[in-house]
Amino acid sequence: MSDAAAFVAWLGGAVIVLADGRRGLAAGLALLAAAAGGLAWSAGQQEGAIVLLAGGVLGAAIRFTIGPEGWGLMQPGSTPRLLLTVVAGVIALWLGLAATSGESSGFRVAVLVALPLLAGRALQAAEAAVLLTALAGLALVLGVVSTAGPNHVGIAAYAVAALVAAGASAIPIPATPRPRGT
Amino acid sequence: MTQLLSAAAAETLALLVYPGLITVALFGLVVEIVWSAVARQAIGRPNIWRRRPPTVQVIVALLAVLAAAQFAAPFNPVPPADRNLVIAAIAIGFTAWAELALDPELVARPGLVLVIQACWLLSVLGPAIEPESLRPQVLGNVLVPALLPVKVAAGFLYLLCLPPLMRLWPMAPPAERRARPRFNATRTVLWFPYCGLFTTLFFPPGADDVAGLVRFFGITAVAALLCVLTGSLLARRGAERARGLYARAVAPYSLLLLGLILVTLALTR
Amino acid sequence: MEPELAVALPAAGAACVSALKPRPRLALAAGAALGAGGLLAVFLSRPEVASDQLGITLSLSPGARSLLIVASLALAILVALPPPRAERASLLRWGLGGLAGMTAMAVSPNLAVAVMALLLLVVLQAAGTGRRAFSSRVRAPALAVALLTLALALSALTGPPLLNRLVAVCLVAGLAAALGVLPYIHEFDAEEPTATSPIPWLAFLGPMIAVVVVAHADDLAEGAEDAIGALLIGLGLLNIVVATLASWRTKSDAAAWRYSFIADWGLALCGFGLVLPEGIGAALLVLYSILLGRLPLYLWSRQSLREKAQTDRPINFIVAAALAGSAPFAGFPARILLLRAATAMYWPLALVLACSFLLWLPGSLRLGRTMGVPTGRQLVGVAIALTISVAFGLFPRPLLALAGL
Amino acid sequence: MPPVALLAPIALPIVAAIAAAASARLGEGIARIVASAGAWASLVAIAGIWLAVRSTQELALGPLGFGASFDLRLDGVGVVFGVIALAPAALLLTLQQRGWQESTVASLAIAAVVLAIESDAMVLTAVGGCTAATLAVVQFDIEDVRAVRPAWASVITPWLALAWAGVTLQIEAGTAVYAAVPVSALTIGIFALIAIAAVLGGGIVPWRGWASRIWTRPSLRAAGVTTALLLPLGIYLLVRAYEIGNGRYPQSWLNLALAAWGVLVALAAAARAQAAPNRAEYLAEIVPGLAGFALMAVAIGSALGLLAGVVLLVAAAMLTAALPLLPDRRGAAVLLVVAAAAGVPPGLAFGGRVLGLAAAFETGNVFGLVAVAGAATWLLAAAAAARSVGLPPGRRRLVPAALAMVAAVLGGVVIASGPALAAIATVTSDAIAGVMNQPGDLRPDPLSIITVTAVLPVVALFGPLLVLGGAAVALSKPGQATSTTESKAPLFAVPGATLAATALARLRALSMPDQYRSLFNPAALETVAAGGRPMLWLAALVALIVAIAR
Repeated sequence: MSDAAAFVAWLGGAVIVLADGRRGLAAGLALLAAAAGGLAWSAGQQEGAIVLLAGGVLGAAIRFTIGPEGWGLMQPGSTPRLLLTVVAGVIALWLGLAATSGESSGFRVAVLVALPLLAGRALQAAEAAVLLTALAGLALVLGVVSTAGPNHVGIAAYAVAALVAAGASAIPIPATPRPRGT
Repeated sequence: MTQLLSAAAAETLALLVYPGLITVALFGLVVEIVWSAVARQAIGRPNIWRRRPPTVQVIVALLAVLAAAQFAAPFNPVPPADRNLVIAAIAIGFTAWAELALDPELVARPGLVLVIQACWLLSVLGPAIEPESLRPQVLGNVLVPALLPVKVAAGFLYLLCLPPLMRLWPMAPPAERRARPRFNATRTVLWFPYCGLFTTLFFPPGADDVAGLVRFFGITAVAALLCVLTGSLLARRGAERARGLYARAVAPYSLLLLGLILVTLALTR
Repeated sequence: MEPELAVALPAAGAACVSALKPRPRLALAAGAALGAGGLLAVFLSRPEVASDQLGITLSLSPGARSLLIVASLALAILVALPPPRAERASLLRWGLGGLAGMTAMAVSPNLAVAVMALLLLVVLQAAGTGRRAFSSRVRAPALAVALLTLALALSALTGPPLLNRLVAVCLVAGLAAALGVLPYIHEFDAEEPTATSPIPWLAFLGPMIAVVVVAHADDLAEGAEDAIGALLIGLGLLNIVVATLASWRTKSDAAAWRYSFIADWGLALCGFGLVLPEGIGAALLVLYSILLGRLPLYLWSRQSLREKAQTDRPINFIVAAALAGSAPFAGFPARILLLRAATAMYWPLALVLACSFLLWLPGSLRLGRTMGVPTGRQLVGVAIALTISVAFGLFPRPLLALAGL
Repeated sequence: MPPVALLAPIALPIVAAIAAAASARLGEGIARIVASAGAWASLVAIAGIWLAVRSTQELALGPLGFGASFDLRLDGVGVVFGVIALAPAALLLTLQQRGWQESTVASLAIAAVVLAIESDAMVLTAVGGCTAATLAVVQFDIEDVRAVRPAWASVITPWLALAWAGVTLQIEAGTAVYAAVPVSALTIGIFALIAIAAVLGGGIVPWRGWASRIWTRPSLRAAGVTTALLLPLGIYLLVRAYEIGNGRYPQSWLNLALAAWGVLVALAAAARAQAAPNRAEYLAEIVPGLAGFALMAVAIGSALGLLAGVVLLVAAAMLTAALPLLPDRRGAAVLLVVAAAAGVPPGLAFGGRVLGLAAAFETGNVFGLVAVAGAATWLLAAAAAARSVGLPPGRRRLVPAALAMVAAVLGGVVIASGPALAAIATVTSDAIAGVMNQPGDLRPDPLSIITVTAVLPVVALFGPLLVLGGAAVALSKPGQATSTTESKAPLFAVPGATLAATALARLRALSMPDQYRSLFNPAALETVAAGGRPMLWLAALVALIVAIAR
């Protein structure tokens, strides 16, 4: 299950990277939520999985209503982003399967692919909705990561991650700033 | 208290009478007259009894007697342990600058005088480095073979420096407009300090008897006459030659003496 | 229950102030009361006591507790003596929100939850209206969250020794990105309101982020502690040199103030990098002086910065001395502790630090002049800040004892 | 006397400063009176505490939190240096008109210096010294922000060095308490830091540093107080170093190097003085010259040298108080102060220099050469002093006749104090014995100063000389004052001075060639570094990874 979740995580991340419209962003976030839930479930955290999925889906639903119109997938000029998704996927596969061990292989690949994609999107994007979606995605990944490590705190961490993911999608997009000098 | 009073009385006697003020004045008067004869300058009439002496002469005289009180002269009432070479050297050194401060128009080429004074100071204090003592009579007594080269070289440098320091060189001060310089009262009080210090530093002190006294004043007088002789030679050679001698010969020679002192230090350690 | 209240009460206070915006006095009173409650809860949350009311164990470390108390004190001073043209309610709202986030980070049982709180703070600050583009306000903090998350992820994996060093790099780079120090300096607009500018990351939230990240660093990067120390010291020196020079030479006075915060952070990073207690103490003293000295002075200088006023009054020179970390102000004992830790570890580093301390002087003189001629509340505020700085400059022991040092 | 009384000398000036600031509304005069009262009270407190017990008093108030404890200790050395620093500062605070802000800051500086002197450990001394230095800079800027003042870095650096020395001692010896540091802990490195703090903190440098330049300011209020406070503090550190080293420095060549440095400082000051274009420029070199001699004497490493250093510091303190009170016009006050500084017999400066040179000769070896150089420097300083009498004033400051009289009295006192040398030696003998473990080269005597090889009958010789000199000068006829409208030519040109000036000018004129400007454009670099560019961030991340992976 974790391997499938890893693929879904890459897919969700890739969609967030490639989408400029609210529908595409919402879809990407939903996919990421599903992957996060799957990873949590495979780690034996069923309640956590449900909470993460709920938070992510709620965030995706909110994003579906806020942001630029349409899907905005693969807009002209998005070739570098497409390359990023492929390269990130390949590198994550190599790192997750060949260079590291510990936890499940799905967890390793999913985290190592989702983080660069979301971080890259956050660094590259100019649109607030896209940035907030990337942040929401990061919250979900954080939720997944919080189960690993020495002293994880169970469902509470998932709940906080879910809240942050939903909250990040829910905050109103601030008005575009005045141009400088006025 | 008695000790203080007796010591103060001895110092006062040394300052005012012997080897202080009166000795300084008498010796200086004699030598200055000799110099006047040699240099064919007008002796004039230093009628010091009729008017108050100028401050500059008073201060120079005070410095001179302070220096003279430190000499290893026979019958000097100042106890040998109480005499100090630095006091003597600095007091004499100050005399030139007292003139510059109070009567600047009487000082010729102060820059060159400063250089010569530095050379003179090296000749005075240089021999005191190795013996590690500032008692003039101790330095006069030094006859250790290892230290003699420095002592002899320093003595020669001392004599070389005397004429300019005594203003016996042919450099006319700014205010001197007369062709024949007149009797110089300030210089009169400097003859004994400069020449007496030479005797004190470079000759073993004599005993407190007449022979010692004669010996001390004899050597001092010879030093003064040597100075007069050098001064007259310089006068004949002219100002340019004199300046060249002191700028190009005496200064390097003093560096040589410095090197000699360093070598002696290294050898005796 | 205290840690939960320490988070909840300031958060509720911030919410109250926002909700009661039409009635500023009531908003102020409610916010102040809830904030005071939060501070009381922080006081009562003794380090040795952990709370498990929500199924999650919360506790405050001594260092974080002392920082929260100092930050609350700084906020109280600023709200009591607000800078010209600043609304008390707005200051209180942002301050309490920040305090709630800081407390949440401080009480978090692990770094993941702390980073979630950080992410929440990023989102909340981004929600404000600033002059910079939304993306430029969010980018660097988002990178910080991503890097810290990556550090958490990598620490959960096993692999070659390089993996631990990568964790160290991600932690330090994430911390630098969150703070906005070199090489991750946030974009800065002199005209932007302070709350939505990079200043809160440097001067209010940053200290807590640093304390929390450094506290968890050793667990996460086991075996790479030396790498963390080296990275912190390296970045610290880089920030000291570049930021002090920039604070002196940059064109804009407001930017000069921002660089001066970064320069102080250079000292703090060096202190954290020198893992000895003296180094940590030095870093904490620097952070206290940022919170109680540099931040309030910056806010009180904003008006004269707008008016481009440059004065050479005594108060300007005394402020300059305080900003330069000269004795008897709080920066000096911090520098002494730093010298001591560096000497104990590697004396050439102490030499470099001692020389670098002089770089504060020209920039501080410039910043002191930008204070203008403080009058009224501003003058009282400056006097209080200087008095506190002198008090802790001569006798920092109570603060260090509060931090368990 | 309860130990808590040790707080009084520090607290009184602080209270005075607060009172002066509070009384600002009542007028500048009130603030000045309050501040000067605080300074005098501090001085009286130090003297009173010492006279009451005549032994070291200690007060431990516990750790401060940065490795230093608030532990105070007043011993003989502390008393001597406290009095030397406070007396001129208090006098100037009393006599000079100054605003309430200056009075307040000066009082705080006095408190800081007393703290530095009373501190029983090095780190707290560094805190006090750094505070005093900072307040000195503030004073200068309050007085006249456009006039030349010490570079802040130059007055802070020494105290950072001292703090570093202190923390190093704490690490290596477990303590930085002067009286408790093991002798072996005073390594060459630590001593070098202390020496740097001493020479830079006191402004005892051969180049034209702040200690000389501040005297050329249009107003001399801050200059007087700052010099009075910081110069003794610098020398004080070297004396404490003897206490740490049980009467010795780690290596004897360090004594020699410091003594040579002192002579170099005095020589450079004298060289600048003999070329001064006006009297103000000459007067600016008086204190640095004396400081150089004091450093030479203290560094020799014998009790006699230490006594000479203290005597020279006393002379420097009195002249520091006199210099700001001097009028422009040539007169008795100027002549007396200049003569006193030049070291005419039988003055304090004369006696101090004679003792210093005697100490160097008695120490022997290469120190003798240092002594010869010192004597030559002394004569050069005398020549410069003589030349200065005819120089134009160089500044236009109105000084009340009463203050000029005070300056004249101070100059006269310095000249007439020669016979008091034995008394000074007796008073300071305990202090010197407290830090030097071989005081055998100086035996206390009420009438003379008895050294290893000689006796200086200060009362018997200088007393009659003073009486005779005074009477003779009074009866003499003053010469005509020479014209001072045009400056006199320097006695000599300092070798290499022109070359150094040209090199410095060229260095200052250095700029990046235009064609390379684009390579190093700070503004452009700032734009790149602070522009929030993600690519730069990623590059930095890669660089960090590469750096840490190696």
